[in-house]
Amino acid sequence: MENYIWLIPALPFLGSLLLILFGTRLSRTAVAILGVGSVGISALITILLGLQFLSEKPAFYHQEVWQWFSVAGFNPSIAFHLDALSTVFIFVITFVGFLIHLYSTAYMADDSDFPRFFACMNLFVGSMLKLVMADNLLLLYLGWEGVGLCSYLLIGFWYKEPANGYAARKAFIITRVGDTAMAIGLFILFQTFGTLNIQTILTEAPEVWSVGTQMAVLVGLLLLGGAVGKSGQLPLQTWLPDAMAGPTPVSALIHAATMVTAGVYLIARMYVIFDLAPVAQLAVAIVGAVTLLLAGFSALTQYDLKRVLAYSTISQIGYMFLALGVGAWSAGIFHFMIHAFFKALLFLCAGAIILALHHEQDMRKMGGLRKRMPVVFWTFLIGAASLAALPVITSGFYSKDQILWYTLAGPQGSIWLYMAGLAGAFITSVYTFRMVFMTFYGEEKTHVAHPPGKVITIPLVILAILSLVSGFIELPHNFAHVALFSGLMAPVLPGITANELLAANEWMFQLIAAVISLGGVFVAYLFYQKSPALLASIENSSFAMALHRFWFSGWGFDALYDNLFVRPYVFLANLNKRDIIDSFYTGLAQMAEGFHVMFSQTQSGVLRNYVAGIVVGAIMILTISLLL
Amino acid sequence: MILLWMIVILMAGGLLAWLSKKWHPVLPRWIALFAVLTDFILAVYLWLSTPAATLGASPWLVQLEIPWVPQWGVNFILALDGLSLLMLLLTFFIGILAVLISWREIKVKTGFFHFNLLWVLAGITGVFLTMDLFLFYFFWEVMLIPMYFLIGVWGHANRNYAAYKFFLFTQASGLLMLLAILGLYFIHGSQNGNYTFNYFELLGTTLAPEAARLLMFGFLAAFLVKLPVVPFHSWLPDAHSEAPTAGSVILAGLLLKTGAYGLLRFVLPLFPTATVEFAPWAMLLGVVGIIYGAILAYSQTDLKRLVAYTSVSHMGFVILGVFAFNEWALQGVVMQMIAHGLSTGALFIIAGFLYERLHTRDIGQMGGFWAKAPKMGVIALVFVMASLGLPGLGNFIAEFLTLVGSWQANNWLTVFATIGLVLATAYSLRIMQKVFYEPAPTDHPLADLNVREMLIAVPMVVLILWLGLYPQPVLDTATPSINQQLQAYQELEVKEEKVAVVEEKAEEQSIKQTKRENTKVPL
Amino acid sequence: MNVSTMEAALLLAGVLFMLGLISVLIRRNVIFMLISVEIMLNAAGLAFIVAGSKWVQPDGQVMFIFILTMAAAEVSVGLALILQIYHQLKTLDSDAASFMKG
Amino acid sequence: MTQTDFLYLMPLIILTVAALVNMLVVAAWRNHKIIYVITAVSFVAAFLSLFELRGITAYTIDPLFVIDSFGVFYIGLILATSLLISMLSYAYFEQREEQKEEYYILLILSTLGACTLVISTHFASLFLGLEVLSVALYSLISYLRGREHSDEAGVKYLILAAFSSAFLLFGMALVYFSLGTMSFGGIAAAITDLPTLPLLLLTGFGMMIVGIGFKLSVVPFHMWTPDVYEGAPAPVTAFIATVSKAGVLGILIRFFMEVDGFRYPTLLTIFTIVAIASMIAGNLLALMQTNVKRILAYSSISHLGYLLVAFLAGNQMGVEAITFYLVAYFITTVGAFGVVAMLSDTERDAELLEDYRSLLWRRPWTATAFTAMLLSLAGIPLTAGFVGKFYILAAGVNTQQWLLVSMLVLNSIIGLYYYIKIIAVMFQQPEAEAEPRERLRPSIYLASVGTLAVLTLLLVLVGVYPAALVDAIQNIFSSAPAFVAK
Repeated sequence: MENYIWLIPALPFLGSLLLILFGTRLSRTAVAILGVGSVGISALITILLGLQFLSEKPAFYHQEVWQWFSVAGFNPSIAFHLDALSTVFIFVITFVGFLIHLYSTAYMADDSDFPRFFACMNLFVGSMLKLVMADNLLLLYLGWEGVGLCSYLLIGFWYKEPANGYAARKAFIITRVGDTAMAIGLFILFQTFGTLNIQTILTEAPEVWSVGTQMAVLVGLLLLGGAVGKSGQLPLQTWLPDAMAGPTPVSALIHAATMVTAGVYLIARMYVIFDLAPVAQLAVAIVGAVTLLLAGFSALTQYDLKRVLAYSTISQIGYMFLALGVGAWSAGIFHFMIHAFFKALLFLCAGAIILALHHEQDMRKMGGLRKRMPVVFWTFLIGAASLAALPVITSGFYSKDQILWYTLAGPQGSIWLYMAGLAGAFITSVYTFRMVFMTFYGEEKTHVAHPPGKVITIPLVILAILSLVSGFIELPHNFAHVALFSGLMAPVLPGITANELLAANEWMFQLIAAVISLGGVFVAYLFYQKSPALLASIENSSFAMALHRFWFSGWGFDALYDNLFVRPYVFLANLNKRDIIDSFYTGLAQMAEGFHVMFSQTQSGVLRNYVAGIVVGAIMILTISLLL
Repeated sequence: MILLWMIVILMAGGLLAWLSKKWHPVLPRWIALFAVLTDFILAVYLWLSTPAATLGASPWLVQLEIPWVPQWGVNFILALDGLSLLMLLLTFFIGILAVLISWREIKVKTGFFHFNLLWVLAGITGVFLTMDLFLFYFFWEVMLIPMYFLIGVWGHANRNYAAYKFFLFTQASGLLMLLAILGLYFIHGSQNGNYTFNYFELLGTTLAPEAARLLMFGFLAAFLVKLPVVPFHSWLPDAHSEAPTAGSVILAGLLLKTGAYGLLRFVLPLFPTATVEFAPWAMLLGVVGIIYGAILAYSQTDLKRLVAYTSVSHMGFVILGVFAFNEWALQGVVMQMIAHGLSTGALFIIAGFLYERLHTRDIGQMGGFWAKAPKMGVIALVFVMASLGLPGLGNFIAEFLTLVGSWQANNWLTVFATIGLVLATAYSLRIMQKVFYEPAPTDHPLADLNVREMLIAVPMVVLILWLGLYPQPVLDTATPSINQQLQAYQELEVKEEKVAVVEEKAEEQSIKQTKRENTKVPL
Repeated sequence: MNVSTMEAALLLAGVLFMLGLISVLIRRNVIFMLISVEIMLNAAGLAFIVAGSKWVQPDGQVMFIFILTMAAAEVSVGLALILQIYHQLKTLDSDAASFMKG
Repeated sequence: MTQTDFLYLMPLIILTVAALVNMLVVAAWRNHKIIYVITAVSFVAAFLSLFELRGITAYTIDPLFVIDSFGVFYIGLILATSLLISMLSYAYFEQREEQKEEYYILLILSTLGACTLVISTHFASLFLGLEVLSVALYSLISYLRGREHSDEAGVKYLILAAFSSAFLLFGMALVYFSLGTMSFGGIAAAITDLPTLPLLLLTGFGMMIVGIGFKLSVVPFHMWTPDVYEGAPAPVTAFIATVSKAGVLGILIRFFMEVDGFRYPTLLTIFTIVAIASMIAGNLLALMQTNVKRILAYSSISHLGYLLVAFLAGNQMGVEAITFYLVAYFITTVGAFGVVAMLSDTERDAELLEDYRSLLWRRPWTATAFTAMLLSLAGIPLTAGFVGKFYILAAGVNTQQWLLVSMLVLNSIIGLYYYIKIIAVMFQQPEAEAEPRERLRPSIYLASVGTLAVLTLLLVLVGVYPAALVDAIQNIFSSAPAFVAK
């Protein structure tokens, strides 16, 4: 089986290539079969491979397809390295990807650019797989930029609207800023280790760098730079809410489940560097904590269904960063997986709603959909519960609780980070259920045109089940103590031990988390269902309005960057449109012309002047010859 | 001899194309196509018949030497190594494209047009092949005049101005190089009485630091203007935007590369110490070029001018890499020369396609073409992505290698150069946005690419992908010549190291030397 | 003649030369310009004679005869040209004949 | 005079006889064609007679002449150029109203003067040669009486030439006065012993420079050039630009080499200033000029400046460079004026830039030839002009005259602009189909077209394969030891 590893990314690439070349000439069914099928077979291979992996329990599978290039000892390959970490990722990518592809065949059915959509989606899946399977950082970088490209293409999928194009470019450029940092990190790594092979770096790094070495910190921070760009974390988070301009399946696949977690993958993959650079790791934790709060507040204020989900994604990835930052590697990855399920589910539900409401995304114009779309309601509710981490029954509870727990009890934990996490959990359940109440309860404001069909609901149901049950593979110590996931991760990522003093009272903290989450639901119920007037009275105060505006605009980051970077750059560029340096050369030319005019005055045509010229010359020559 | 034939075929083909206009108006095109194709096949044959492994010891594959003006020590020396071979392949490939894209675009004086086209190519071929400095200057200038005509006769509205500017800039800088060549000639001659322009012999000239510096600046003048490096770039946007498509493609794809080639071939090995001294400044110029070009590109509204400024930006990488003096950077530079030749050439070709259909280059007049011409859109997308350095395409390998190399030489400048990649994203995406996505203010009918145009575009896409995914054949071909150019620097380094560890290694060396002497005996 | 007379004679030639030169400069009438040039030529001739007599050689006088011949030829062509100009412009003012310039 | 003297002076004698024969024929039977043939034949004969003198060592005809390989080469150059010019003249004069026959007599006489100049070793012969050249030129310049500016040009040239001759003569007189000899050898011998040059002698040299400078049309004695070039008939302009300058330059080189003037920094300074001023003024004056003949006039001023750079190198390589450059420059200039002559019509010469608009479309071959000539003037490879300029630069770099060399480079760039301007005008696409101008029978142009073709081919040949010419020139100087730097 491991000889077929290369097929996993190759199939989506092949599908994409075929769709690019022949897409316009194929029927819709053929396109759908090609697009969904390629990812489906990939998913199948992944599952088989995963089963083999679980039964054989090798350290990793490795396959080199070909040597990419080789220059003076720099020989990156197109080679795949499959260990537990990447297996989890490729499972999520192919499986969730397959469901979303399936869903898309219905969602995009009426779009005239059907083949293009699937070409881009397949390309994305291929690139994303390459990213997580790469055995060296350069190949990872290839996937990294490749998913960026697909993200750009899909955000701007409906290109005729200039705003979509703007959002697409914003996404690409801002992530590129992060990529630049990462590229510099790669330069340093290459300079230090003479290779970009991940495993080599991971084994050699502790020998070359001692803990806290400046270089290690620098590399850690630069990699973090790449990660925050891709994962929509502070300070490069501004592109993600705008990225919702793309079709909803795109948001589900790229901007919720997979691509945006590439940063998490990168940090987890390079954990040795961060182990060697505590400062960088702390920075990861702080970025995560701050981001999850800021994004949570912003999510509270949004009206656009997808934007709420977008901010929520930023916030949840913040949790993952927080986990990585405190050294709870496995917990971070676990949350990634769970999050992929429930966030994809939420987005797909949102997509179903949007489709049913003629592309209406404003929650204020929704309501009462519970009866109209029961399947969507129930699945959405499950997803929301998981996101809000309702205790015991949802998988979100287990993953988030694990993070919160290690944030406090882990060796690098801190009370401040824990408080931030708790606050975030509260806000999360508030905005989640705000969403639920606004959309599904109350009176019906927009008529549902056509309820979603089977192709749409089947993925929803599958994802809903996953959102409920997948948490059970990793249960807390005091709660049946299942550690399948962290056991799987153990060979790849270091484990974490909780503070023994606190560990005794773990149940107390679980209770706090449960209460917080339920409290959030209650608050949402209070404001949005029971007595909206209460909310209105608070909202009408001028301070609250200002705060609302501030949060609504994503804490003013867009305006800040606009004024700080974009406007000056565009201004400068337009100012110098005609190239100031050029005027230097035109000046030279004009000077020569001026001299010409001056000189041609002497050619007056008058004979006497010519005589005078000769006389002057004679005098000059005689003077020189007499003086020298 | 095959080298001479390459040049002769082009020149003779040019004359024939000119004359054949009288017999049949289409004949010049076919003759030109045939001539370039023949050369391309010859070059490919040379490439395939010399596998990388045999390149080992001496980088030179083929050499030809005929006395020309023996009184001055001028010889007609043509020599081919991996670097030249790659450049030739690029030249003839782009040459074929240039003939093909002119098929419909050029309507007047087709005979003379193809004469000029082929002679430009011949001049460029000569530049890439000759190893005699006199001859080098000769070809250097020979390629300019036909180019001048290409711009001046078949260019767009403001062609005269652009043609003048191009000609004056390049000539002025070329003359400075001539001075430097002469200076080198006399210094070398006065040292050992052997007055010659032979590159191989001049390589061994020992120069006083002051003289080396001056002579290096002479050479640099020509190459930096041609490359071009800010602040000597101002001829480029005019020339590129006013030239006919074939002219722009040749300018961007080949002429700029002669500057880079000159840096590699002449400046590096001839003046090893002076270049090391100048390296930080040169790299600074490169970075300034990367960023300045990118900013200017962003603000342009004329599509061809925009692409022209991207060239300024991309060529910044070349000088950055050249002056990093290591194999990574130089391989990057070679890759950049090829990849940029293809990608920017392709962008100009697309601009040409659009101009043919719309008769405007103003991107304000364009928009929404994806719906009308999806094939063109996809191809444009590929090359826009190449121009912003997307991995998987040739430009990425080039830029990454260059940056990896330059990082070893200078961290801060590399950081700024890397930031240039972000700016590249900004201007590149602007092209896609304005031309293919955003709806246009006025609606034009627009035909998608026809078979001939696809025949031009598809090979370029394939090539740029190939370069991005499996560049090894190219890198292997270039390696021996790059090591040759770097030899002087490695010796310098070795010298420095030797000073440090001279005592420890004294014994070892003496053993090595005796070994060397032993090997010498049979010779 | 002793040396000082030689130099005085040379000085005379020089003065003559200068006079001719100045009058070429200040005269506008073409004929007068031609005459002034002739004066300069004759000054040169005089200088030759002085030099010849200084070195007691016939060469100076030979040169003088050459100069005379040449001057005659020149004047003849010159007068013909001046006649032409007068026909065309109805004036002998040299400043008038300044159509070509720039 | 002995019989051998006659043999050595054969070219001069042939020219003299030809002039006389022409006069007699004109008196008897005016016929353009016959005179033309006699002239051409006499040039060819004179040229062929030089082959007898190949590879001779210097033969002195005391005290006036010395016939050495240098002189022979220059005479050959002059004769060849005159022949080419006379070839171009036929069609040009055929369409004029004036009597054409005397033109050829004057042409022969002028050529004779120039030939005399280059073999002179004495002030007397110098003066004679110069004046024969000049007086014939006065008439040649204003030969087309009917044309507007011909007599203005003539009178300007006459007054100024006589004026500068006066300087030359007075300078000679002063030199003679101070040294007591007028032969170059004598002068050289007399001044080698002097530690410093006496004042009178320096003044004399200075005044001679004025005279020579005028003929060479270097700044500040250049002002007549554009007016005379414009006013004179195109073939005569070609003659002034080439033959008359070759003669004067030849004598200048001979004189300087003989007395080794390069020892005196004063003289070098003067020539350096003159050279730089000529380059700059010539090019700047031409920059925006719209009259092609005036452009060529100004360009000739700057080219003389370039030549002086090689001259100032003051060694054998410099003189070789000058000689090579002269050959290249003559081919080019005669070609350029040949084109002008070809395009001229009965009324006026084709001198305005307008006349050349879209020439490529009307007369592609002529345009191509003219383009080649202009590129050669600009010093672009594949043409003789490039090799010439290269030679000069090499001479300059060799002697490390960085100031001059950098001025040369700077000016070459300025110069490019106006050469290219003409080319650009010729290559412009025509707006409307131009009416063809009335022309004579094609057969009349046969000589002109042939000459132009030959010149263009020569231009390219020398540009591509200069080795033969270089070899020839180097041979001259290896067999003339006087010219090896002292």
